[in-house]
Amino acid sequence: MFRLENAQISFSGFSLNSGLLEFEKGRIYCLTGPNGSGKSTLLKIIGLQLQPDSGSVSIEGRAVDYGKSEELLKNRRNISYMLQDSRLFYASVFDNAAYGLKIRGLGAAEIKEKVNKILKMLEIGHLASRSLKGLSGGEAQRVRLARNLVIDAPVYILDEPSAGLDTRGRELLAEILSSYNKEKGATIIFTSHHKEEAYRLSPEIISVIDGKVSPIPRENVFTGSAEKTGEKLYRFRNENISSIYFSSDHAIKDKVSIAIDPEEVILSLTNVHTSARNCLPGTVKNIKEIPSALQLTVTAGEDFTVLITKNSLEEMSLKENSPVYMLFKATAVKVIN
Amino acid sequence: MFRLENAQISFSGFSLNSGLLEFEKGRIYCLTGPNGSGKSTLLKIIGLQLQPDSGSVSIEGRAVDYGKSEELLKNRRNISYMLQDSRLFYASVFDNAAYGLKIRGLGAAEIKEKVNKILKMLEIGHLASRSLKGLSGGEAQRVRLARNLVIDAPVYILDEPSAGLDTRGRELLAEILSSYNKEKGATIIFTSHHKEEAYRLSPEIISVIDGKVSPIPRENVFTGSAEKTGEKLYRFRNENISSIYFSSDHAIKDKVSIAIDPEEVILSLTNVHTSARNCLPGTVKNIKEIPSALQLTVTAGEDFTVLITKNSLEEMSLKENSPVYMLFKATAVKVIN
Amino acid sequence: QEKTEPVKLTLSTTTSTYETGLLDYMLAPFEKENNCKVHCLSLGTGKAIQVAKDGNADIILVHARADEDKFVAEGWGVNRQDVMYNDFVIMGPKEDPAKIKGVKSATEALKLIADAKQPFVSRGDDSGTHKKEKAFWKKLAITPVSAKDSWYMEAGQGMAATLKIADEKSGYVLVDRATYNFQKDKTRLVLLMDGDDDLLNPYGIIAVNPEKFPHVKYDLAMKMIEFFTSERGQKMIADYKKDGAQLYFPNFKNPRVCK
Amino acid sequence: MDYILEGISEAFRLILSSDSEFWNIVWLSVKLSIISTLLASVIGVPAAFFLVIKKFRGREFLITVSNTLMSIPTVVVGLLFYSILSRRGPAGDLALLFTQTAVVIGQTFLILPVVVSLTVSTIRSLDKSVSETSVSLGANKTQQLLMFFSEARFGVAACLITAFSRVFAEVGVSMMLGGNIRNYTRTITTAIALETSKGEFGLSIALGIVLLAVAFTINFFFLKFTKLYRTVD
Amino acid sequence: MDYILEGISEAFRLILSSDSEFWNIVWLSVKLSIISTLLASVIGVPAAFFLVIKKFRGREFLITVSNTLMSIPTVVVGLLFYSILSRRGPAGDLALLFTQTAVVIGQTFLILPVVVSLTVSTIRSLDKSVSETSVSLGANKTQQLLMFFSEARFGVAACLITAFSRVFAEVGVSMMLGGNIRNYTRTITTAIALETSKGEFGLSIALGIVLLAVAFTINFFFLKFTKLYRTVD
Ligand SMILES: Nc1ncnc2c1ncn2[C@@H]1O[C@H](COP(=O)(O)OP(=O)(O)OP(=O)(O)O)[C@@H](O)[C@H]1O
Ligand SMILES: Nc1ncnc2c1ncn2[C@@H]1O[C@H](COP(=O)(O)OP(=O)(O)OP(=O)(O)O)[C@@H](O)[C@H]1O
Ligand SMILES: [Mg+2]
Ligand SMILES: [Mg+2]
Repeated sequence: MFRLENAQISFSGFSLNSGLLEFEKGRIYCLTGPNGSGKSTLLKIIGLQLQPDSGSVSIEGRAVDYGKSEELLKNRRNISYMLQDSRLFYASVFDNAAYGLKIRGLGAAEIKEKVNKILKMLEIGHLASRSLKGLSGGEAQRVRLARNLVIDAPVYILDEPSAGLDTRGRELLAEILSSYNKEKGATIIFTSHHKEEAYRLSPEIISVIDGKVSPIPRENVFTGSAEKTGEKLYRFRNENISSIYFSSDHAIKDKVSIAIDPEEVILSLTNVHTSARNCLPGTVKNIKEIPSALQLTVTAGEDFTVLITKNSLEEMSLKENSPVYMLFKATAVKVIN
Repeated sequence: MFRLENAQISFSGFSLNSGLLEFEKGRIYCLTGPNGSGKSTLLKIIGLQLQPDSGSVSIEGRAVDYGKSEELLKNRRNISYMLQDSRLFYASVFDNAAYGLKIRGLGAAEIKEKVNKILKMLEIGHLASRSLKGLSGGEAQRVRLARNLVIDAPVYILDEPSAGLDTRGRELLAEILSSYNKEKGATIIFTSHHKEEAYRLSPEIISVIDGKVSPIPRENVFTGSAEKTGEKLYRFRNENISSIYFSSDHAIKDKVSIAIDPEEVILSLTNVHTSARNCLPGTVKNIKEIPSALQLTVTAGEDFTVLITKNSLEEMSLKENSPVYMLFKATAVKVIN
Repeated sequence: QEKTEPVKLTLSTTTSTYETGLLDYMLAPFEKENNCKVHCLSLGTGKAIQVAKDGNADIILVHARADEDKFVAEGWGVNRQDVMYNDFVIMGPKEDPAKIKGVKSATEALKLIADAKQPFVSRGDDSGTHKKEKAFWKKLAITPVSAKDSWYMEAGQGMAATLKIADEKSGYVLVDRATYNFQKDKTRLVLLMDGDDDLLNPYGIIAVNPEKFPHVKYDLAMKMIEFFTSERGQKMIADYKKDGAQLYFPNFKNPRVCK
Repeated sequence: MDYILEGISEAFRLILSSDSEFWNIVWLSVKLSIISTLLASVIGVPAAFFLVIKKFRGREFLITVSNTLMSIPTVVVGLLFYSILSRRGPAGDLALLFTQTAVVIGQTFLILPVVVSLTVSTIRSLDKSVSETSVSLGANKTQQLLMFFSEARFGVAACLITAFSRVFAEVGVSMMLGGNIRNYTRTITTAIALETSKGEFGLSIALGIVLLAVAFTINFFFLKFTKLYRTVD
Repeated sequence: MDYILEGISEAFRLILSSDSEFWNIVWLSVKLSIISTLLASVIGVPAAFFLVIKKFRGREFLITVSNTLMSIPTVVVGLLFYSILSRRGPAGDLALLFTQTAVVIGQTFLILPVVVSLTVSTIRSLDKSVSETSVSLGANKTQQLLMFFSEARFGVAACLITAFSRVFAEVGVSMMLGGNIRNYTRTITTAIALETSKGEFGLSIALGIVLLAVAFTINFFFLKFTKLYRTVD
C-alpha cells in the first residue's frame, strides 16, 4: 500500500528519516515513541500532508508526485486523516462530522444517514445539533473521530485518536476500527501513548525514537480460533497452542487474534491450581537482560515473551531449557481485531 | 480547604450537583468518570472559574462571594488552574510558561530562573525560545504544564494533565506533583481517564457520573515503610502486613504508600513457588458480583480487593472464609507519592 | 511699542477671488496695519453667504448681486459697497460648430448653441456664474435640463472642473475671465466671445450686521471695507496682474451697473 | 441645530416622495458602490491570499504599501484616473471620463487597499489549523479557501462592510471622474457636495440621512442574508 | 499622464524644500489625524468591548448602527458639527468653528464607528479560550483585556491603521469645520481640494504623493515599533 524510502524531513534541531518502511493493505499499525520523536511528522508524510525534503513515498507501487495537485488530492481523499490537533469548525456537531463527506460531494440524504449513524456509534447522537460551545473534552474528541470515521476510505490515519476518551470511548473506537479493518479491509495507522491500546488493536508496532523509525516485533500475539466455554469466557486454540482461556464482553467469531502482555505472565515451577485460568507448560528457550528486568522466551507450542525480575530468576534458578508453567488470567488476554 | 455544599449548575440537558464535597489541605484527589459526566465542570466550580447556579463553595471555612471581584481574584491566584483546553498564547514557549508569574507581578530575574527550572524539569528546556509553531502534541502539553507548575500556589487544579504525554512525561508529572505535595504541602486535584495515573498519584478518588459526585473508597492502598532488598527491589511492611515486594526505578524513602490493581492479583489454593514475588496467605471475607466479574475481599492483615472471573471461583470452589493465597508480581505494585 | 495678539477677522468669500491670489495680495498690508489676522474662508457663493448668515463670518466678499441685496435687505449685512468687477467670456471648441464667433451679444450666442444642440456645460451649482447663465436662458425663454436635453450638462461643480468637463465633451462654457486667464493654456477650448456688458461680473463687500451677531468684529470689518474702497485699495486691485493680464477692475467710484 | 432638524424633516419628505430624479441618484449610488465593492473583492481577496500564503522578499513591504494606500485621498485617486482617462491621457480614446464606468474604476482602485489590508489581517489572525484540518479531510484548494472564509466570517463581514462604507461615503472619485453631471453621474455624495456649496445645508444633511438609511438597510440585509453574525458561539 | 509626471516631480521638489508653510501643513495633518485616532480608540475600544461582552437587547442593532455610521460622508459629519458649533448653534458660544479643535471633534466622530465596528469584529473572531485561559492563570480584568489585544494584535493593527487612514485621507470634515484657513487649519487634503478646484492638478497629485509618503512612514514605524506584525508564526 504505502512504501517510504528514506523519506526525510528536517526542522531546526530535529530530523526524521523513515528508512525503508512498508505498510500493507488491510493491516493495522500503531506508531509509538516519546513526545517529539516524530510520530506525527511521519504520519503526515505517509498521509501526504507533508512533502519530505528527500526520499520517496509510493502508493501501490506508484511514486507520489507532489507537483501534480489533482493526483495528490485524489490520493489524499483515499485517506481519512485525523491530525493530532485537528480543529473543530465553528458549526454544529453534525456539520462538523459531515465536513469530509460534503467536500467529497455526497448527497444530503446520504450524508445525513451516515453522519447520524456514526454519531450514534460513538454515543454522541444526542449532540448532533449542539454547537461546539460547552462540549466536554471527550465529547469534542468523539466529534473529531466521527468526522474521520464517517468517511468511507480504504485507509485511516489517526494521530492519537484516543486522546481524551474515557474507557468506554476507547472501547468504542477499538470496536469501530476493528470492524472497519475486518469488514471493509481498511488499512489503519494510528499513534498512541498507551500500551493497552497497542495491545487491543494493533499487531504491527512501529517505534519512532528521535526521528529514527523501526518496526518492532510483536510480542505474544497469536492467531487461531475461539469457542465459547462459559459466560463471557472463551477458549482459544491453534495448531500449536491447545488452549488459552480469555474473557470478552463481546461475542467472538471463530477466527481471532489475541495478545498477552509479557508483564502479566507469572512463571511457576509446578502446575498449580489458581484463579488464573491459564497455566501453560513450556520450556525456557532464551534469557535476555533488559533494563530493570529479564526477558525470557518460553516455548509452549509457540514462543512466548515473559518479563520477570532478576531476583525471581535466581530464586527459581531458571536456566535455558528449564521447564516452567506460565500463569496468567483470562482477563490478561486481549482480543485483537 | 474547599467545601462544596450542593453546588449545582445546569446546562440544557445536563446538570451537576456536587452534594457535600470536601477537599482537605495537602492531599491529592483524582476525579474520574465517563466523557461528559461533569468532571471539568466540577473542577471549574472548585477552582472558582465558574459560579454555581445554587449551593455554596467555601474556602477555609469562608463562603466565596462571587460579587467581590478582588477577593475572588485573590482566591483564584491561590490556585494554579489548568483548563482541559487551555490555550497557548502566540508567544514563545518561555513567555507562555512565564505568563502566570508575570501577571502575579514577579520580577524578571525570578521569573527567568523559575521558568527555566520548570522547563528543565519537564525536559523541554531546549524549547524555551521556540515559537509555538511545530511543537508536537506532547511538547505543547508540557508547555501548558510548565505554565501551571511554575506557579507557586497552595493548590493545583489540573484537568487531564497527562493528556498527550508519553510514558516518561507522565512519570515526570507524577514526580513533580508528588514532590509539590510532599515538600510544599500543596493540595492537588486532577482528572484522568487512565487508571494507572490514579494509582500512581492519588489515594483519594472521586467519581463523577452523569453529574453525580461520589468519593469512592480506595482499593488496595497501604501505607508503611520500605527497605531495599535487591536491585530496584524493595520490601514493604506495616503493622498488619509483614511483606510485599515491589520494584521501583527510583530510590524509595522509608515511608511509602503502595497500591495494587485488583485485576492483577491471582488467587491460589496452595502456596506455590513462582516468579511472582508476592504470595500472601489470607481468608476470603466477602464475595460480590459486579458486571462481568466477581469482586472478592480477602483479609491478609489488611483487606484486599481482588477481581476474578466467575468460572475461577466455581472451579476453585471458593466461599466465604476459604483460605487462599494471593499471587502478584513485584511490578504489579505501584508506588504512590 | 507693545505688540498685542493680532485680532482674528473672518472673511467669507467666493473661491475665485481667493484662488486668483488677490486676497493674499490685498490683505497682507491690511493685516499689518491693523494688527489683525484675516481668516479667509473660500467657499462657493451660496455657502459663503450662508456661513455669514450663521454668524460664522465678520465680512463677506461675493459676486451675486441679487443675493447680496437680499442679504442686506434681510438685515444680515450692512454697508454693502461695490469693490471691483471682472467679466465672463464664452469658450468653446476651436471649430465652433455653433458659429458664435463674432456674435456681439451673449444671449444670442447661447441661442445659437441651443439651436445647434451643441454641448453646453453649465456650472449648475447656483453660483454667481450659474445665476448669470440662468438669466440668459430666462431671457431666451428656454429651460434646458441636464441629460434630458442631450446637449445640456449641469456639472454641479466649481469653475475649473466645469471647464475641464467642457473640454472633455468639446462643449461651450461660460467662464469668468480670471479662470480663463489661468486655464487658457491647459485647455483645448478657445475664447469665442467676450465684451458684452451683460457679461460683467461685479463684486460687493458687506459687513455682517452687529445687531444680528454681537460677537462680530464690526469695526474691523468696516475698516476692511474702507481699505478695499480706498483710493489705495482700488489702485492695488487695478495693479494686480497675473501673467501680465489685469484680473479685476476697481469700480467703487464708477460702478458699471449690469442689468 | 436648525439644519439638523430641517435635515431630518427634509429627509422624510425625500424618502416619502416619488421624485424620480432623487431616486435615480440613490439607485446610482447604491449600484456603483456595490459594483466597486464586488470588483475590489474579486481582485483584492486573491491578492490578499497571495500576500499571506506566498513567502517572498518584499512581502511585508507590499503589505505596508497596501496599508498606506488606504490613506489615499479620494480626490487624488480621482486625479490619477482623470490624468489617465482624460482625452489627452493615454486612455483618452476610450472616452470614459465623466461616465459611470470611470467612477467604478476609480472607486474600485480606492478600496482595493482596504480589501487587501483587512483581508490580510483577517487571514493572518486565523490559526494555521484551519487550513491544515480542511486539507487533512480532503479539501481541495477552493474548499480550503471557503473554509478560511467560513472560519473568518466575522472578519470577512467587517472587511466587506468597511470597503462598502468607504466607497458609499466617498465623494472625491465620483466628483472627479463622474463629474456630478445631473441625471447621469450625480450620486448622493456629489449631490451633498453640491448642495453644501450652494449653502443648502439642511438639504445636504437630509441627503446624508437618506444615505445612512440606505446604508443601514443594506448592512442589515447583508448581515441577515449572509448570516455573517455569529450563530454558533 | 502629464499631471502624474508633473505631480511626481513636484512632489520631490516639495519634500526636498524647506518651505515652512508646506511643512506646517504636513505636520498639522499628521497631528490632527493622530489625535483623532487616539481619541476614537480611547472611546471606541471600550465601547466595542461593551458591545461584545455585555448581552442586552438591541446589541446587534447597535452594532449594525455602528457599521452603518462607517458610511457617513465626511461632509455630513462636517455639517452636523457645523450646525452644533455654528454661532447660532447650541455650542456657538465656544467659538470653536473653524479651529483645529473643531476638526478633531468631527474627525473623532467620523472614525469612531470604524474603530467600534472593526474592534467588535476582531474580538468576536477570537476564541473564548483566550479569556478563559488567562483568567484560569490568575489574570485580573485588565490583564485579561491585554491578553485579548495581544492575541488579536493583527486585527488591532488593522483596525488602528484603517481608522488612521480614513481620517488622514478625509477632507470633508477638515474643510467644513476647519475652513481650510491658510496657516491655521489648512491640511494636506484641504490644500489638495483647493489646488484641484484651482485646476492645479499637478500640484494636487504632488500633495497626494506627499500624503502617501507620510502615511507610509507612519505605517512603517507604527508596525515596526509596536511589533504588530506576526513575529511568532
Ligand atoms: N456551556 C455549556 N452548554 C451546554 N452544555 C454544556 C456546557 N458546558 C458543559 N456542558 C455539558 O455538560 C457536560 C459535562 O461537561 P464536562 O466538560 O464537565 O465533562 P467532563 O466530565 O469533563 O468530560 P470529559 O471527560 O469529556 O472531559 C457535557 O455533556 C457538556 O456537553
Ligand atoms: N515546523 C516545525 N518547526 C520546527 N520544529 C518542528 C516543526 N514541526 C515539528 N517540529 C519538531 O519535530 C519534532 C517531532 O514532532 P512530532 O509532532 O512529529 O512529534 P510526535 O512524535 O508526534 O510527538 P507527540 O507524541 O508529542 O505528539 C518535535 O520536536 C517538534 O518540535
Ligand atoms: Mg504527535
Ligand atoms: Mg473534561
